Amino acid sequence: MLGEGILKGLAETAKNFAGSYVSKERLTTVQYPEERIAPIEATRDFPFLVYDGEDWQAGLRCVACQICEKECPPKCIYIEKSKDKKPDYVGKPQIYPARFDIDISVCMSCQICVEVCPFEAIKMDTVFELATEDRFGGLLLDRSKLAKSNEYYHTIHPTEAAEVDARLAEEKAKVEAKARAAAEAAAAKAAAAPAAAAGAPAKTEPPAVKPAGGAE
Amino acid sequence: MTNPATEYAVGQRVGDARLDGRMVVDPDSGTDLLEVAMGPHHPSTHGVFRMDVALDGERITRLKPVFGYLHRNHEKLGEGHTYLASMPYTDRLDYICSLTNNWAYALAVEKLAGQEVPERAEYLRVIVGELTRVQNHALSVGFLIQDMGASGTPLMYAFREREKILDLFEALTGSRMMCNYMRFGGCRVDATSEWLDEVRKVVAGLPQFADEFEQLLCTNEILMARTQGVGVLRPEVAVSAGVTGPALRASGVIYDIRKVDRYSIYDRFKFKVPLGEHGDVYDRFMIRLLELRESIKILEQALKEIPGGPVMDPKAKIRNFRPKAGEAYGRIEAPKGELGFYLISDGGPNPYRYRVRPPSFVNLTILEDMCLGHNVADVVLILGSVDIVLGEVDR
Amino acid sequence: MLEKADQVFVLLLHWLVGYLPAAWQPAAGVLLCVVAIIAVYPTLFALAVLLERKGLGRMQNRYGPNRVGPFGILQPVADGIKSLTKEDIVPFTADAVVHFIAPLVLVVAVFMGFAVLPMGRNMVLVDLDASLLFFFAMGASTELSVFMAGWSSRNKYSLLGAMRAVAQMISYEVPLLLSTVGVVMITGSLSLVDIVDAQNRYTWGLAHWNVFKPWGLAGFVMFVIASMAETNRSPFDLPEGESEIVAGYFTEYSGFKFALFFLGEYVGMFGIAGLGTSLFLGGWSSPLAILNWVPSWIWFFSKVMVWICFFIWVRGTMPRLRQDQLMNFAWKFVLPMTLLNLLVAAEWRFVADLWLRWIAGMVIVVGAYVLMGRVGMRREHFGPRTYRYAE
Amino acid sequence: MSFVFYVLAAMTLAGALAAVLLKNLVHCALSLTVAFAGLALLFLELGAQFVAFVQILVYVGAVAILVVFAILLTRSAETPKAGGVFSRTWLAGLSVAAAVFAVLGWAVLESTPWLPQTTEAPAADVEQIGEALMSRYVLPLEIVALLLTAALIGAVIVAMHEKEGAQ
Amino acid sequence: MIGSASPLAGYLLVAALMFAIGLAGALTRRNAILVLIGIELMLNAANLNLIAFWRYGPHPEALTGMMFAIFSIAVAAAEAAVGLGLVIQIHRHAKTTDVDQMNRMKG
Amino acid sequence: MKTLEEIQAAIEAAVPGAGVEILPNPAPSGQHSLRLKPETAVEVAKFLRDDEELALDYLSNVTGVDWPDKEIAEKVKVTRPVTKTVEGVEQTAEETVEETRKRVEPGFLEVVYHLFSMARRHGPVVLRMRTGNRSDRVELPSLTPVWRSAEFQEREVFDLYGVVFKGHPDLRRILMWDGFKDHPMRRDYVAPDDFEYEPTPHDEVLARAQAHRATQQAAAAPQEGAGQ
Repeated sequence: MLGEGILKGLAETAKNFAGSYVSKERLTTVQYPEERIAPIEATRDFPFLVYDGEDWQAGLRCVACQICEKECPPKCIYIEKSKDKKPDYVGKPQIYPARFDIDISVCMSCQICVEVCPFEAIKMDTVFELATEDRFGGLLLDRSKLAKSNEYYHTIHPTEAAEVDARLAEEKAKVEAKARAAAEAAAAKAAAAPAAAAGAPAKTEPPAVKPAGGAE
Repeated sequence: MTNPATEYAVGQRVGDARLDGRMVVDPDSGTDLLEVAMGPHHPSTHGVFRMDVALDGERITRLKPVFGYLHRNHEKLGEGHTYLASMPYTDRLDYICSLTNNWAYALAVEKLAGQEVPERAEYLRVIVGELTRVQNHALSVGFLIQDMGASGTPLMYAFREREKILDLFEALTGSRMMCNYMRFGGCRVDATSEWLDEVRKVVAGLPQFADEFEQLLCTNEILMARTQGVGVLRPEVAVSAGVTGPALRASGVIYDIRKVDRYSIYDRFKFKVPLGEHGDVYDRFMIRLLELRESIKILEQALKEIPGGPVMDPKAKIRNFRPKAGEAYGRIEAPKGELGFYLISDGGPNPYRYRVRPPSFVNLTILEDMCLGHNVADVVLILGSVDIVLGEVDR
Repeated sequence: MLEKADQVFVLLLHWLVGYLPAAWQPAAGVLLCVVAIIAVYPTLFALAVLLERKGLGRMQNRYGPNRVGPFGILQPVADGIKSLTKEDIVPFTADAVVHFIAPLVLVVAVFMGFAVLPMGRNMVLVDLDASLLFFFAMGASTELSVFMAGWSSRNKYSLLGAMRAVAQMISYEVPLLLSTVGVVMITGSLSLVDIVDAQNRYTWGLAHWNVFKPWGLAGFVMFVIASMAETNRSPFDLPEGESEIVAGYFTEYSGFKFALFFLGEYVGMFGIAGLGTSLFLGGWSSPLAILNWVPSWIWFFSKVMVWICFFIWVRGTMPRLRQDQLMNFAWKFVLPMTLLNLLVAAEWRFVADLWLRWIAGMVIVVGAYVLMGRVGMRREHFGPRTYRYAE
Repeated sequence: MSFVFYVLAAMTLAGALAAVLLKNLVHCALSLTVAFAGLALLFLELGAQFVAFVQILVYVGAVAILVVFAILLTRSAETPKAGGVFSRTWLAGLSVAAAVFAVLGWAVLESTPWLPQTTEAPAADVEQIGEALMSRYVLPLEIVALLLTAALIGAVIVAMHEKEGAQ
Repeated sequence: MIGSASPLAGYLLVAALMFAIGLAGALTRRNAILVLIGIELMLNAANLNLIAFWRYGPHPEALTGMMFAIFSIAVAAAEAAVGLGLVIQIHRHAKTTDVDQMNRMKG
Repeated sequence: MKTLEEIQAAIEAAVPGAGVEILPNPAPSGQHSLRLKPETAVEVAKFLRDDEELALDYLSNVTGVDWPDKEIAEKVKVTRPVTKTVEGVEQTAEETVEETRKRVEPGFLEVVYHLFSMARRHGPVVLRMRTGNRSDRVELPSLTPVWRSAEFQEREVFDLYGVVFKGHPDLRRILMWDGFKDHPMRRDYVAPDDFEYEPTPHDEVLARAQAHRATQQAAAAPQEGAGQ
């Protein structure tokens, strides 16, 4: 009969109207600034640089190998190598980025830099409240803005960070074992040299970087 | 083939493809023609799309689609980037279904390089691909009804469901829309069992959504009057014009690449292909709803059967990926139709030629034929029922 | 006391006017009434817009506006300030004078209609002999403003919208008028005051509203349909069909002129709702005799608001019709139904037997509705379909 | 002769003048509605309430819209082409009109003393009009009804497309 | 002068003037639609006369003038509908609404 | 489905003098292609579409490929007469010398068609056509009259590569605007110097940005002078 479908539709909207007052399933809106949804662990938006220890400049894992710069699809990473070297987490002297800029107005959050990085130095952040008044400068993040502690990494991506730490520890152990073996061999041979160059940066307390936005 | 009668018969040919199937409209009916440029800033052109329309009263006598406003030379970018770096760009083709775009590209590269994909990765691909199809169909139907003037109610319901699916995508891939999830030889990350449980929960809720949607719309007299007999696309014309996806099946042609190519692991699932009879807007609308239900079935099966194991082929290379010289065309049944990637390799790190065969773009070929003789109001509907995304049309 | 509450506005008016010299009293009374109308309805308009946005939101599983003031009740104020302070843009090629006059004509014509609506016991501005006719005459003038707006904008969408609007309003004016004729026939008066008075009677405590009778019910349904079309409400909102012709005849309006159109449209809705209430829903009378203590004006306004809520509900549900379908619906369905309804009204008037006239009336109305619906759907070739699957 | 009368008369005549003098056809049509509305108000002033409302309903609500529609449907003729808006024989037309007005005006002014001077408004409520229409004037009413039907059908047929299926 | 005279004379003069304006318009304008507008004005002028005579006439209770006016309005509406229909049809045929160019009976 | 060789034979049988040759594809995909001669392409296409057994009714993909002129340096052994003076006596002897020769292999534009059959559900059959060169002999027959789906895609190839399709009903630019001159997908296309300021320009982008800024300043300077 004419009008049947219309009445059915009216019933459906009435159901939803009433339902939106009682059922959380229907009214899924989250009132953003006051309410926030629980952060999803896998979320990614823009990259940041991980550092170990307290001093971000000393602890930066990045060795300025420029692989991410080359692989970045929109070419938003800009790296300048340093002239000198500093020891990395296993104590091997490495060059470090004298300049490391990411233009997040260009970045498309594809995570390819993370995938190609052999040093676990660049990871994806979850901060999304990045509005700025300066269109160019404000969205061009330099080293100091990009550097975030490993603890921060643990708070936003705990599972992934744990895996990374395990991998790094394994690597470090391997290196240390090698060094020790070498040292022992050397000690056995010359019986002189002191053991190990293990100035390893243990997990001291770095400055707590506040997990901004979305973490609550 | 349950219904041989509706199968597109061999020998049924379109003579002069250009003229056949075109409704002849008398341009000189006495009153003056009104030339209107619908778009690029028009509420229902689904992006920056323009139709140069000549109207006799409100009847369409000529319609020329004009696009390219969003053209960013995607293919040129592809030729300038490595194989891997093009993957995130495919997300931005049909920005509603980034995962199926990933899939099509990954499939083409795998064909080019002869790579294998682990079983679990195939299952994950099917799961995310069908979730993508569900949300695309829900959304496109919502937009269609929105174009019909329904103050947004069905669209909002569609968005409500899509939200849940996008949350799943975010939990798996890290991003809601630009997923960049698949890799040549598998998927980027593995799904946890909690994620799969979440998917099961969402999938269990989908049939109820489909029921509500049907209750709200399918028998609505206004909707039926508006859509039935409007924008008829005859099967011969549809085949000749290369229309694919739900629009083709709404015209009664059995052609679903999931069934034809049996790519990935689609031969393991039991699902049916709904067919329309009239090829009008209502059929295209209904076929989407029915396909949505079939996708739910596939999802249920895939979630039940998903095996363990790795998600990446251990032999696959992420960096310095250089396939041997040669070419390949890989295609999948994307929610909007056949999405193909044609790649030519010269042995270098970048593809020598990187071509996207977007379904929306080819489906638009026939737009004028479907619209002629109809009203302005119908044009909007017909365009909505073709379901285009300008990111894909313009590339 | 209750009597006082019922007549509070009338008494207030008398009290205010009483301070003036006798010669000025009639004019001042009218002026005060006009001021009251002009104050009350825009307020109601603001309320209705908020209600619409919130109601639609809830139907669509959203919150709706909830940021300005508690529960968003100050949203209309914010909207008003916004539209007042917005730049008023007149297209370069537009006919500036006509472009300017159009919204004024609409608002004036729409407000004129309220002169004859009885909004409560003794609450009517002028009790004209032919008040129904007056209302329709004013309603007819709104078409002109719509046309002026569409034509003067020099925009093709505006022109299309205006053409659609005018065609639609003319077409639906006929069934709108005819659906009220049944009431006029039974009541024997064109005066809305008389019509409401005639309904203000009770049998077994139940009011004699026209809608409770077969001809009244049919007339009511047709009136609701035609009134939706007349006020350009969904699903008959083709003139502003935003998905097709951007915004129809007021595409090129901005700022306060746009707000005036908006106002005119909603106030027109109130007018039609008030008319329908007076004609079919007993105007200011209460549905049950025991509820007679509730002031009459509360009844009137609550009925009008319920009517508006129904419009909102429908808007939240329906897609829009197409131009030719709209016309077909008007001329091939609503018009014949209203004509048939005249027959039912005549039958009601002249058949004395209580049961017989009920049965005959219902049979004609329902039978005709079912039959015409069937025939209409078959003629337009639409209906539910079944689908086949391939493996 | 009240002040109201002068205002209304001026409005009506200005509308009428504008309707025949303006260049833009749509402006003409809109001025015509002003004239119609002024006339309706004059009717009201004369105490013919019913006729005034009918005047607005029919002329403002229908005829003016019809005119406007016709103008839009013949849109190519909306803007005057070369040759001006007035006919070649405009002088003759104008003189005929002037002559007619002279004769009418002369007749009215000459007969002023014989014209009645009654000032109390006769009552003419809707009920009386209805009764008159249904009794004394029932034949003209039926004829008008027939005429309207015929005109309706005729207008539809005239304006209809020759071809089948078009509106 | 008029003010001192009968009020009827005023109405009659207004009607006469309106009639003359309508006539002038109908006779001088080129556009067929404007010719129709002129005719409408003339009919309206007649209506004003009818109502004025009813109001000031000897037998207002007979309603004769008013009845005439009502019928006249009905007829005028019919006339407008048919006339405009004709104009549209002619425009379709001859692509003009200029009465000066409508000099042939055959399209 | 028939093998490509069988299809070739069938075409030769149906369209005499078709001159179809098979181009092998070394990739694992194994999608070898048929190269059509432009003169007979439409006829062959019609045959492919209408043949009962092939029934390639669905043209999925049309695309262009640009093969620019290649400079090939190859080492060639050349024997040439050498006049030597041996012991005061002039002798003419043949000597084989290896020398590097450069030759330019002329480039061409290629159009690739991917065909499938909806009726028989097989495919793809890949067709290719090549233009004479990349500048003036760029005409190819349009296959739009055979498969409607080629309409927009051939327009795109025309727009981006500059292949002119004879017999195309509506050959206009499709993605670029009408006033655009070049064909951006050609490999020697140089992007115009019109990019906007980027905060992180580096390497070649930086060089281009600086050049761009210099040209802009140069363009702005005389105008300012004229304005005063």
